This record gives sequence, C-alpha cells and structure tokens, in this order.
Amino acid sequence: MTLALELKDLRKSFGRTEIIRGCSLQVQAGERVAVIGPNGAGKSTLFNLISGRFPPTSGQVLLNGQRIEGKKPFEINRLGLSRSFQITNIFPKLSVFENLRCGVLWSLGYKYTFLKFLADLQDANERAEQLMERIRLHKKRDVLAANLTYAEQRALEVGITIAGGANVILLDEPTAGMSREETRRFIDLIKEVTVGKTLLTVEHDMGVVFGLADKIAVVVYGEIITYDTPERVRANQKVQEAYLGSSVADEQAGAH
Amino acid sequence: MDLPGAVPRPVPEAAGRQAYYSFRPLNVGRWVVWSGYALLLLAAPFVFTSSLALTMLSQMGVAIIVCLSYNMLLGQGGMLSFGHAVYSGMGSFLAIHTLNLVSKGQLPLPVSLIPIVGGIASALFAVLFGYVTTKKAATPFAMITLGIGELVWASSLMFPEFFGGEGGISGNRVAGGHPFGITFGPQIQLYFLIAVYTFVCTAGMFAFTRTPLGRMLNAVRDNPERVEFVGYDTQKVRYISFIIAAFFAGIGGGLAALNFEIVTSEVVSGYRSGAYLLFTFLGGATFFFGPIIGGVLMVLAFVLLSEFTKAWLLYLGLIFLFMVMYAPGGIASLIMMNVRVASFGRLKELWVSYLALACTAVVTLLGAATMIEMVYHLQLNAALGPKLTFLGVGLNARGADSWFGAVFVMATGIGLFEVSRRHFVRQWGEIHEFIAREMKRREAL
Amino acid sequence: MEFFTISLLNGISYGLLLFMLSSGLTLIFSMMGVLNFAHASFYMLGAYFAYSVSQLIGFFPALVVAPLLVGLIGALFEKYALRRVHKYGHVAELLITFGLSFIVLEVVQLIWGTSSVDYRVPALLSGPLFTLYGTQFPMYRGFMMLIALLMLVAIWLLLTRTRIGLVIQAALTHPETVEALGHNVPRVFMLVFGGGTALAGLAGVIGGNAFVTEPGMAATVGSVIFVVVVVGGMGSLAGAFVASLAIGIIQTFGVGIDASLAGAAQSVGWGITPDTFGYPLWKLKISQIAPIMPYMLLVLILIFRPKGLLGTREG
Amino acid sequence: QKGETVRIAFMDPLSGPFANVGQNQLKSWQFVADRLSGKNPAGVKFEVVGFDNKGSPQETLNTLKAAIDQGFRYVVQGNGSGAGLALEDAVEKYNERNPGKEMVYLNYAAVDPAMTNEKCSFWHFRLDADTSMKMEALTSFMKDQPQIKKVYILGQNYSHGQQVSKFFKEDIHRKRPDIQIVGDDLHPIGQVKDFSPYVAKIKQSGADALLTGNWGQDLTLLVKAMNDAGLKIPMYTYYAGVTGTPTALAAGGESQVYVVAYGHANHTGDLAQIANDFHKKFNDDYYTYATYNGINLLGAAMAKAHSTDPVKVAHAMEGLTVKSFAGDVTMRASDHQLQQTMYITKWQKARKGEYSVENTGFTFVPIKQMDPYVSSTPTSCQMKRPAG
Amino acid sequence: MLQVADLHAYYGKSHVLHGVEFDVGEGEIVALLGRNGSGRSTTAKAVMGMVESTGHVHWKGQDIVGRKPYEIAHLGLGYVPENRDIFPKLTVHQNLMLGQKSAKQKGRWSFDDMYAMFPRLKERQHTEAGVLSGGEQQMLTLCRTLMGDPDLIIIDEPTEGLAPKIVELVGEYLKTLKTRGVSVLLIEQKLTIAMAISDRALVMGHGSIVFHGTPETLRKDAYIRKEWLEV
Ligand SMILES: Nc1ncnc2c1ncn2[C@@H]1O[C@H](COP(=O)(O)OP(=O)(O)OP(=O)(O)O)[C@@H](O)[C@H]1O
Ligand SMILES: Nc1ncnc2c1ncn2[C@@H]1O[C@H](COP(=O)(O)OP(=O)(O)OP(=O)(O)O)[C@@H](O)[C@H]1O
Ligand SMILES: CC(C)C[C@H](N)C(=O)O
Ligand SMILES: [Mg+2]
Ligand SMILES: [Mg+2]
Repeated sequence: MTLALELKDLRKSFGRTEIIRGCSLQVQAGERVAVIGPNGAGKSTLFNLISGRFPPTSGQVLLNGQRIEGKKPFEINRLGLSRSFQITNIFPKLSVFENLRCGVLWSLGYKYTFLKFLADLQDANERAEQLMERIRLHKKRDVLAANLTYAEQRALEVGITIAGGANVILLDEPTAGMSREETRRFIDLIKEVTVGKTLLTVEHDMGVVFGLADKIAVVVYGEIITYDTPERVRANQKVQEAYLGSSVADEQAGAH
Repeated sequence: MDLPGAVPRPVPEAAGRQAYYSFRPLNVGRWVVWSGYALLLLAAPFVFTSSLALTMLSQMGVAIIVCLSYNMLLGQGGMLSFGHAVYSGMGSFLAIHTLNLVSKGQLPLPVSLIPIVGGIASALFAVLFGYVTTKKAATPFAMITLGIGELVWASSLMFPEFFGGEGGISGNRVAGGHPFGITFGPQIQLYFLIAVYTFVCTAGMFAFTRTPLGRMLNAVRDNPERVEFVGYDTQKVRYISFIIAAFFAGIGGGLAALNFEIVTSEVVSGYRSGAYLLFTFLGGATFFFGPIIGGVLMVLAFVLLSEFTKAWLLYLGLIFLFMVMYAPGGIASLIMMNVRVASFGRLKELWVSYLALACTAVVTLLGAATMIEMVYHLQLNAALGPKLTFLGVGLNARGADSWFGAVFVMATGIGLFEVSRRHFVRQWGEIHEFIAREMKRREAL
Repeated sequence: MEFFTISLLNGISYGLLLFMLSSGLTLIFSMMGVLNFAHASFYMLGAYFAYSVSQLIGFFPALVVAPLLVGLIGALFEKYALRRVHKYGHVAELLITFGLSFIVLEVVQLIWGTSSVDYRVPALLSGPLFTLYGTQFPMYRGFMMLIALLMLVAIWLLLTRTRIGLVIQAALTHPETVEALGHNVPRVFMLVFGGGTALAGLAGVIGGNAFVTEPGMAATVGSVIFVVVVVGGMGSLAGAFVASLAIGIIQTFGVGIDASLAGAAQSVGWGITPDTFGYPLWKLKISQIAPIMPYMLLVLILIFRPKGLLGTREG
Repeated sequence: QKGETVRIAFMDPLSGPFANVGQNQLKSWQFVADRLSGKNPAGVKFEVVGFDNKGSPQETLNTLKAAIDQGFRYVVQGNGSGAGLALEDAVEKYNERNPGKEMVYLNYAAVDPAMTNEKCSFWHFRLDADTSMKMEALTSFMKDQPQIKKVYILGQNYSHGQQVSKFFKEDIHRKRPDIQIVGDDLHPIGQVKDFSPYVAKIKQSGADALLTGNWGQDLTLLVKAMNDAGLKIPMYTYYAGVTGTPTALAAGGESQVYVVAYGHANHTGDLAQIANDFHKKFNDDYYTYATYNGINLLGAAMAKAHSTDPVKVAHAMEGLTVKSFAGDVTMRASDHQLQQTMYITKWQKARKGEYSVENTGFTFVPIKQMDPYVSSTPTSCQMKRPAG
Repeated sequence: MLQVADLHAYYGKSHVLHGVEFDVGEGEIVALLGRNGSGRSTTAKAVMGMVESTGHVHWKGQDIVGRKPYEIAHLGLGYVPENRDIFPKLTVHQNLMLGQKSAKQKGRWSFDDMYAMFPRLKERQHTEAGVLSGGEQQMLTLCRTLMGDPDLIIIDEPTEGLAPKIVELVGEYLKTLKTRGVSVLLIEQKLTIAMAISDRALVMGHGSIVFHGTPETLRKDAYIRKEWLEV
C-alpha cells in the first residue's frame, strides 16, 4: 500500500501558544481515519494546516509523497486534496447545481476560461448532475444554497468537497447539528461517495466514529496520543480519561 | 431571459433535463428578448428624431456598455469600485488620440474600429493597475480604487501633453476612408455604430456570465474562501475579470470619444465613477439587465432632468434614498418580482392596485414637487417676483394659497397612497403565499 | 532649521485638523462598518449651523449647539433611513449616505444660498498665538489643535470606558443575540451614528471659519478623510490619529521638496531633456504632488499593509 | 429686423459647485439684454435663456444640441475654458456639417489663449481678455513697482495655472529682467486644504510679491493662510472678484490683493446704473461687465449687417468698434478677441460712495487704467472664414 | 415562574407555533424535546421576543409578549442560542463582558466562576472568539448568558459538537445551576443527557406540545417516543 498522506512532526503556534505540538501521522491510500479528541485539541487546526488554510510553523505534510506544506489552498486542492468545513461554507447565492459545478470545473481543466459556455461543457454538467443525485439534492437543483435546510447544506458542503474528484478527502464534523436519524443517513452517504478514497474525518459522535473508521487518531492538546484501530482505541485507558468519559460515550456508541 | 441571480425557477420536467443545460440557441424566450433588444436599438432613432434625442440615444448606448461592464465587478464579482471611470476614460483618451492619428493619415484604421482600440488600451491599463487593485477584495479593494481614481484624476489635469489640459483633446470623426458613403459625420450614422457595439457588447458580457470564469466570479463574490478550496486562485479570478470589465468599459469610452469628438479630463473623474456606481445600483446590480436600465436612466437624469428643474440634484438624491431603502435590488428587481407574479398568472389582478398606487404617488409627488419648486424659486429667482409657473400652473411662492394648495395636494396624495399601499401590500402578500404554496406543490410532483 | 521647525509645526497642526475631520468617520466606520460618504456633508452642516447660531447667540454657544443639532440630524437619519438598509449590506449603506450627501448639499444651497457665507473667526480667538522666526502662529489654529486633542480623548474614553464599542461590534455579526443579552442595540447604533456626526459637526464649527463656509466645502474634504481612516487601520482610533499626523507631516514637508525624477536622473548622469519620453512625468516635482500624496500612501498601504498602520483587521 | 427677437442660449453651470457663479452670470445677461432690448442700434429685442451645462464639457455639447433643437442661433458661455473649448470645437463642426443653420458663440469669460490662437474659430468671439493679455497688463503694472524684486509664482496645476506661470516669466523677463523669480510652484487644483506649508515656503524664499492665477477656494485659502502667518506681501491675482471670493476674502481680514481685469466695481455712468439696479433687484453684484459689451456688440453688428442671420452678424462683428463703459472696444478681426481697456484694482475697505462688494464693506478700487494696446498680444490664429 | 399559554409564532407569513402551552417552576430543569424542525428553537425565540408571536407568556406575573428582547432579558430571562452566536471579533473575555447587562452589575456569577468551570476558556481569555474551536465556542455562549445573572435560562442544544466528556460536564453543571436557584429550559436532541438531569420533559411536534410528564413516563411511553422523537 502507498501512503496517501503523511505528517511529519507538524507544529503550529498562534502568537505564543503552540496549538499543534508535533503531530506525525501516516495514512494509507483508501483508508478511512477518524480524528477525535477534546474540544480545542487542535483537530480543525490540523485540517487547516494540511489543506493550506494556514502555513505550519514547522514540520512537513506529504501528499502522495509530495511535500505540500506552505502551499496555497488552491495549489493543494489541485494536487488532489479536498476538505469540508466545520461551519458550513458554501456559495449561498448560487443554486445547488451551480455550487457543485463550481467544485467540478478546475479538475476538468476549464480553469479561467471565458471563451467557452458552461452549457457546452458536457462533462462538467454531467458530473455535477450525477453528484447531485448522489447527495440526493437533485430535487433542489435550482434552489439557492442559502435556502436549503441545514442538513441539505451539510450535504452540499460534502458534495462540493468531493466534486473535484480529489482522492484525499478531509471532513470536519460533517454531521454536526444533525439529528440522529439524519446523521445515520448522512454517514451512509459519505461512505458511498468516498468509496476508494482516502478519508479523514473529525467527529464527536462516537457512534459515527466507530461505524465509519478503519483507524482512529486521538488528538489531545495538540498531540496525537494514539493512532490505532477502533477497538483498541476504545479500550485505551488514556483515551477514556481524556476524551470519552464514562457512561455517556458507551451508551452513544451503543446506540447504533 | 434567464439571468444569473434570478428567482429560482421551478424544477424542469425530468425528460427535459438533459437538454436543460445544453446551449439552445433557439430557446424561444431568449430569442424573443434578444431580438426585442436589437429591435429597440434599431427603432429608437426613428421614434426620437431630434438632434438632442439622437445624441442622447448615442450616449445611452455608451452608458449601457459602461454600466454593464461596471456590473461585472459590482454585481457579479462583489467588487465595489470607486474608480471605474479611470478605465472608460482611458479608453476615451486612447481612442481620441488614435482618431487623430487616423485623421492625420498616419494610421490606416477604419473609424469604426477605434472603440476596440479604446477597449484594448483600457485592458492594458487594467493589466497594470488591476494587478494591485485586485490583490484585495471588499473594503480594501474599494479604497484602492478610490485612491487610484483620485491619482489618475489629479494627473489628468497635471499632464496637458496627454490629457489636453482644460480643453481636452478634440478630434474629427470624419476621417479615413468612407466605405459605402458612411462618414460618421451625421449623428444618425454614429448612432448605428454605437447601437451595433452596444448589442455586441451586451451579448458578449452576457455570454461572459455563462462561462466558467464568469461563474467562478460569482463564487468569489459569495464565498472567496471556499473558492480557494476548489482549486481557484481568487486573486486571479478577480484580476482577469477586472481586465475584461475594463476592456468593455474602454470600448464604451472609445464610443463616447467618437460621439463627442472631444475628450476632457472629466471622463476620468471620481464624479463619473460615482455616477456609474449609483446608476448601476439604481438599475439593479443583481440582474444582468439592471445596468441597461441604469445606463438609460443615467443619461435621462443628467441631460433631461436638469433641463426640467433646477432641483434635479435634490430629486436625484431623494430617489436614491428611497430606492435604496425600499427597492435595494434596483428597478430590475422590481421588474423581476412582477415577472415572477406574471409567470404564476397573477399579475392581472394587480393592475388596479398599480394604477391606484401610481395615481396617488403622482399626486403626492406633484404636491411635493410644487413645494420644492417654490422653495427653489424663492431662493434663486426671488428677485423676478414670487410668480412662477410649474407644469403650466401659475403659482405664487409667497402666497398662502399656493402653499396651502400644494400641502393639500400632497397630504391628500399621501393619505390615498397609504390606503392603496395597504391594500396592495395585503394583495401582494397573498399572492406570494400562493406562489410559495404553488412552488412547494410543483416540487412535490 | 527655521523652515524645518515651522514646517513641523504646520504639519502637526494640519495633521490634527485632519484628525478632527475624520475622527467621527473613524468612530462610525470602525464601530458600524459604514463608509459614511455623507460625513463631509455633516461637517458642512456643522459649519452652516455654527454660522447661523453664532449670529444669534455668539460663537461659543454655537460651539455646543451646532454639533448637537448635527448629531440630532445624524441620529434621525440613522433611525429612519440607515437602519432600514442595514440588512442589505454595506454597499446599500454606503449608497444611502451617498444619496444623503446630494440632499444635504442641495438643502444647504436652498437655505444659505450658493455663495460662501461670512462666517468669521471670533475676535477673541483671532490674532497670533506666538511668533516664531517672524512667522505668526495663529491663535485659532491652536484652538483647533486643542479641540482635536479633546476629540481624541473623548472618543478614547467612549471606547475604553463604556461597552458601547463592544456592543456595536458584537451587533454587527449577531444583533439578535446581543439584544437577547439585554442590550438595546438600536439605541446604541443611533447614539454612535449621532455621536459620529456630531463630531463631524464640531469639526465644521471649527473648520468653517478657519477655511471657507460654502457649498463646495464638503467635496473638498470628501475623500481625504477616508485616506486617514484606511491608512490608520480600519477600526483603530490610535491608527487614525497616527495616520493624520503622518499625512500632515509628509504633505507639509513634501511641499518643501523641489526634487524631481529628472533631477535624480541628472545626478546619476542621465540627461533628461524635454524630448525624453514621458518628460512631464520626469519633471514633476515632489512639491507639485504633495497634496495628492495621501492617495499614493493609501494605495501603497493597502498593497503592502492592508491592515493599515495600526489596524488589526482587513476590511 | 427691427422689433425682431434674438434668442440667446446661455450655457454655464446652474447647479452644482459652480452654480453661484453661473446663476449670477445668467441674471447679468438677462438683465442687460432686457435693458438694451429695443434700445440698440438694430432695434432688436434680446432674450437670454439658461441651459445648465454643469460645468462639464460633455454636458455642454448636450445643451448645445438642445439649444439647436429649440432654434437658438446664438450661444454665450464663459465659465470654464474646458467647456468653452468643447463648445468652440462643436460649433465649428456643426456649422461645417450643417450649412445654413450656423451658430455663433460669444465667449464672455473663458480665457484660455488657445481659443483665439491655435484653436481659433470664425464662429467664436471673445469678450473677456485672455490670460496672456491680462498678464501683459499685470506685468506692465508691476514693472513700475520698484519695490518688487523677488516674485514667487504659485498656481493650480492645470492649463490655466501653467499658462499664468509661463506668461509671467516671459513678460517680466522682457519688461524687468532684474526681477528674480524665487519660486514657481504648482499644486493640484482643489486638493489643498492647508496652504500654510506654501506660505512657509514663500516666506523662506524671501519673495516680496506673490503672483497667482488661483481662483475659488484655492485663492481664498491661500490669502487666509498668508494672513494667519502674518506674511504681508502683495498678491497679484486674476480672480479675486468671482462670486463668493470677496466674502471669503473679507472674512479673512484685510490683505494686499491686486486684481487684473477689464473692469472694476466702481465704474460710473451707464454701467454704474446697471450695477446699482442689479444690486437692488437681486441683492447680488453685477460683475460680468462683458455682458454689456456683448449685447452692444451684437446690436451694432446686426445694425451693420441689416440682419440677425448669424453668418452675416459674424462677418459684421469682425473689426467692429463699439462704445463700452470704458472707451471704445474693437473686435479684432484676425482672432476675434475684443481689444479693450484693462485695469489693475486693489482690494480694500470701501470708503463712502464706493461700491461695497458682496456687502462686505470692501471694494476693488482701480489704481491703474491701461489702454487697449497695452494688453494686446499677437495671435497665431489662421482664421478660416466661410464665404459670405 | 414562566407560564406559556396559547403561544403562536410566525416567520413572516409562515405559522410555526400553534398554541404552545407549558410552564417552568422555580429551580426546575425542564427538557424540551422533539425532532428537527418541530419548533423548539422557535419556542425559545418567541419567549425571548425574537420572533413575531401572539398569546401569553407570563414571567414572574408579567405578560411579556410583544416586549423587546433586551427588556425581557432585563427581567431575568437568559437565552443561549443554538448556533453558537459568539462575537467573532471580540476576545473571549469581551464576549463574557457583553453577557453582563451593565458594567457595574454584580450577579451570582463572576468571571472567575466561569473560568473555573471551563479552564479552556481561561487559557484562551484574550484570543478572538472567532478562532476558538467549535466546542470552546459552545462553552463560551453558555457562560456568556450566565454572566447576565438570569433567573431562568433557556438553552438551545448546548451539547452540540462537544466531546462526550464535556457533555457530561455540562450536564453536571446544569444541575448545579439548579441548586443556585436558576431554572433551566433545556432544548435537546440527545435524549440521554436530557433524561438524566431534567425534572420534567416536554415533547414537541409540529409546533405544539404533544407530551408532558416526567422523564420516567416518557421513557415508558414507547408510542410518543416512536412517533415524535425517533424517525
Ligand atoms: N487563528 C487562531 N489564532 C489563535 N488561536 C487559534 C486559532 N485557530 C485555532 N486556535 C486555537 O487552537 C485551539 C484548537 O482549535 P481547533 O479548532 O483546532 O480545535 P478542535 O480540535 O477542532 O475542537 P472542536 O472539536 O471543539 O472543534 C483552540 O484552542 C483555538 O482557540
Ligand atoms: N427564519 C426562519 N424563517 C422561516 N422559517 C423558519 C425560520 N426558522 C425556522 N423556520 C421554520 O420553523 C420551523 C421550526 O423551526 P425550529 O428552528 O423552531 O425547529 P427546532 O425544533 O429547533 O429544530 P432544529 O433541530 O433544526 O433546531 C421549521 O419548519 C423551520 O423550517
Ligand atoms: C470659475 C472661473 C474663474 C474659471 C475661469 N474662467 C477659467 O477659465 O478657468
Ligand atoms: Mg473543530
Ligand atoms: Mg433548534
């Protein structure tokens, strides 16, 4: 197996506080990894560093063996890494279809062209159309994204993320704010659309985590304290102390 | 015409979907709208024939192009520019210099192509200035355009060698060869040249909204951060669009140069830039065709309103105030709201209300305008006696009866307007509830 | 030395004047995010009110009354117009103030006529304050500087001693939540806008007779005050203060510098003659462009330090 | 011809920042036209209608079209050389393209020399004196002031200011080569709020006189700054008399300001009468004396041509001499520039019987009168005259 | 303390609440449960005067329908909105300051109490709240409202996005609120915690209250659970 993503002693400080304190991680291609950890541990920050939203203070990020740390988000995206956001981040005044098409365009090589009509780009349109069906928003094709319900917006968020066909996908709390039932359906959807891709996801819902992940990375205080299979992580004493707490988590995990 | 930002249309029939996004040149609605537009451009000079009307029509064509190009920035890219006149103006200057070269026989270029020279020149300026301008978005962008605008304007007076000083640069458009006897001397010939350019540029800019770059420009407006995560460099999207907008603005400027045959530094002034901003907004920045209305209104306001009343700037200010407050989407949004109502077949119920609203509004305005005119008269022409005529009615600006009459007319107007407005609001609300239900129903199908 | 001292003095006093003109704008811009294009119009109103009021009850009462009147108008404008368009975003807010500036201009001309009015510096404050190297420093200018400093202190107190600033900033993103926490948001907005415009009015009272009270006075200060706010850093009062002084000093010394690109080229051995390409640009002296240097500064700052001198955020 | 009504289109800013000047001048034209209607040699009536060009060259072209549509054949304009040059050019082109419908343009205040030199037109007649002529008059006055040794030139950085500087240097070099030019500064027009740095610079240069072509705020602020700094050197100016400026000057206290102009506030005779009546009627000053010459010139030319047809009247005006408020004036045929008496006036407190300008208690008193030949300048105009 | 009767609420034209009825007593924790979109948040907003509403809301004997939100807040009602409306440009400490109704106000809670409850917040005191992690933001909103010293606090989904351990902590904390005499109206999605700490439970469906009882009865009532809580 090849490494899709590798972090080498990644560090990030904001001002004087070091938020990420030397994270190293190796993700095999096609693996599904859940990143868990207490609030403020640095999970979203880790994603921000990987996806180029912030440059790391030190350390390396390798995507398919190529160093990408310090690159701009669009450069990283073009190399095949795409992410979603914890707080919904879509194009509110464009329709669902347009949102998805925006996600598709670059990867099909249309770049900054203004000499071709969008309508003539059969491949882009078909891709966006298929994607829309896959995230089950085809009924809302021409609704402005701002007018979607919360769950639909979350789905669109993930839709845009996978639209470009990136093979490494980072999802930050994709199910936040959804009801149990919606969450369940949504996780199925994520599994379905990321088949064959490398997936990293942040989640607090242990049910989701244990249902989805091949491996779990536990981030505490800016460090990855364990990186292992779900079973072993659950059994890990340190994880229970720092994160899971006692009964609640078990019950939640068991709920599915 | 289906325009970006328009109200969401109902989902098309499943069978039609395949054809939905493929370009259909024979889309009936679009065909009708565009030929109507062309026809309007063609027929206008035969309806309005005076020489003032002709030159106004020509200026409208120019204003339409420039306002549309401005809206590429404002409406489509969310870039609030205070310096668009720099680009239309530079187009004008380069065009007039080119025209003079042609006149002197140093450049074998048909006069009809000079606007393109203006466009290319502006685009080159945009390559230069735009690079720094579009580095930023939002307020910093607006402020850089303000700064560059002020600098260019100040320079335009300082360098008479290029800008011609106070007198500007004049030229003679009757130059070069005269194919088919077209000299562009008579205004009507020039009008048709402008009309052709206006049509082509409008089509071109509309087409732009339908291209990948045009769409990404919308995306950058809505959420620049996310754009970076789908592979695009927002700065580059803004930069390229800025250059294209400048290109069209330059064409407009070039046409203006041919129209007036003189270009003075006012064409790059901040005042001009402000006018483009205001009228684009007034026409409606959220719809593609809004700036067309804005351009027409701009010429009407500057040329006609000021002839009609000395208080024109006051009226203009008030119109803006009320438009921004009550119709922030501009006139285009008012139109589109009614089109939407019409598409659900409910417009015809409204015409009585509209008539009532219009009549009462006119009465109110009449009263208010009478008072404004009397005040202006007192201020400006008091020495000529208190008598004035307004709309054919003799008034006495110092007479209680005139004032009483005006106040009475206005008060009545306001009262009746309020009554019809309430009625209208109820009706409008009811119709929109109906539309919302109807849309849900269709969606469920 | 003599020239340097006098120029420095001139620069500082001009800088303080700029700060006086723009302090209200800074307040409104930093707190409410509204680019108030009518700020200069309120400045003009202050001057005209002061002119009328001082004819009735004298200059010093006018110093208080005129700004209050202007502030009242500002508050009413906020309440009945600006507030309604807040939800449509900053462009709409900006445009409505744009519209207002037209209206104010016309109304001023209607009431006071199109020419300048005879608004003079009161006898008590005219005459020189001191004389330096044979150049007088006018008392009124000293008074102006004093008022500018008082404005700085007043705003600073407002920002640090009250929570108005916090309330407004919070309300920009989540007005409803702020209300639910027990703050009367609309009233605070009205106060801030009224206060900002009152400061503009005060600047008008002082500036109106120091310069000329005429309908064109708003247009002449119109855009340079934006430069101050942006260069200083949006949202930073201290920044605006520093920027005012910097612009004042740069501009004043700029006037004294007769160097040009042509001169520079000559000194490194290039001959620049009237036939050289772009000669007008080469021969331009720094002193000739001194008054437009603020705009250059604006552009440069935005490119290289978009946060402004002391600002903390972009935009 | 007798009893006929000649309609004149007046095109100047009637709204916006320069409205005060435009409104005053429109009233001046109308007032004089009214007064001289029927009482001119041709016995025609004059009617002046205002068009608002907002001071903009492009808008001027629109108002010209509007006037043409409404059948006007005479247009007057003056406020701003930008609009003037645009109008001159447009009238020329219009007349060429529309023979039989010619227009005549009387320019009463646009003073860019180009209009009667390289850009001269047969259809344009200037009633004011251009910048170069005023400079001739001004330097002729200054050369007799032995106390002037060092002059500082300050001006607005646009064509007018640049021309003032250029002409001054040429003329003074010719007339008083010993006068030193200790400073020659240009500043952007309308951008300077605080002139004290300039005053400091002037003071440092040791100048004993200041020459400026500034007008409007740029002039009043400069004068104020000089007063404030206590720099008491004489100022030689062009435009201290324009509406609003005297009020602003008065508010700044007493100052040594000299103005060069073709008239002044304290004329006697017919013009004084007009000024007084005008003031009574409008509570405003009559200072656009060119209106008087303009209407007289038209009346005389129409009498000479026995017609009100613009082409004939234009030909008749060439070389025509009429009586003005200050001796005879002649419309020079070679460039259509009126040759007239020039004055140097000084700004000072009005004594009894002197005209109080803008009710300020100050006035402009003539301290030197110069015959037309003094200010006459050569022209490079190559007049193209239509046959007729 | 709080009595709600026949409460109707509207978003523009759409009628969302249809005669909601319930009450909260002193020192009581009442859980308001229901599916997404059932109208729980709207109920909270209606009580706070943040949506157009008609009917009766009595608070300490006064009818507060139609009052402005800030007036209601001054009467002692506190509200924690559901989507973490923290003020992003202000620091954590400033956010807390805004919770106080006036600078001088002395309430049951001090800054130190808050920082003791969530030490993370203390660490991040001077950071802009906008960069806080999602969970930290959630803690901040809770504390911010407490700073206003409310007698009744309406909390909309406080545990959203919190780590399991923190969820437990919040539950504990709500219980201590109760001991200090503060009533709680807890809007929740997660049955577990709501059931564990509340005295009474309400279930909402389609804009009205469909169940009213103790957590035990609710646990037993399979029909209500199936029909109105699970899908
Ligand atoms: N730009 C920034 N400046 C300063 N501090 C920051 C910045 N961004 C994040 N932080 C801090 O870094 C820490 C980690 O934040 P992060 O958002 O990565 O947490 P998280 O693990 O995603 O938590 P949660 O599960 O609550 O979302 C937090 O304490 C946050 O306040
Ligand atoms: N601002 C709004 N405008 C129009 N309708 C709204 C608005 N907010 C909520 N609604 C509608 O009101 C109904 C009740 O919404 P509410 O937010 O009260 O539900 P909830 O029970 O809190 O659900 P959630 O789990 O999503 O928070 C929903 O159907 C929703 O679509
Ligand atoms: C306003 C006037 C004083 C302008 C002057 N006539 C000029 O040509 O510049
Ligand atoms: Mg996070
Ligand atoms: Mg809710």
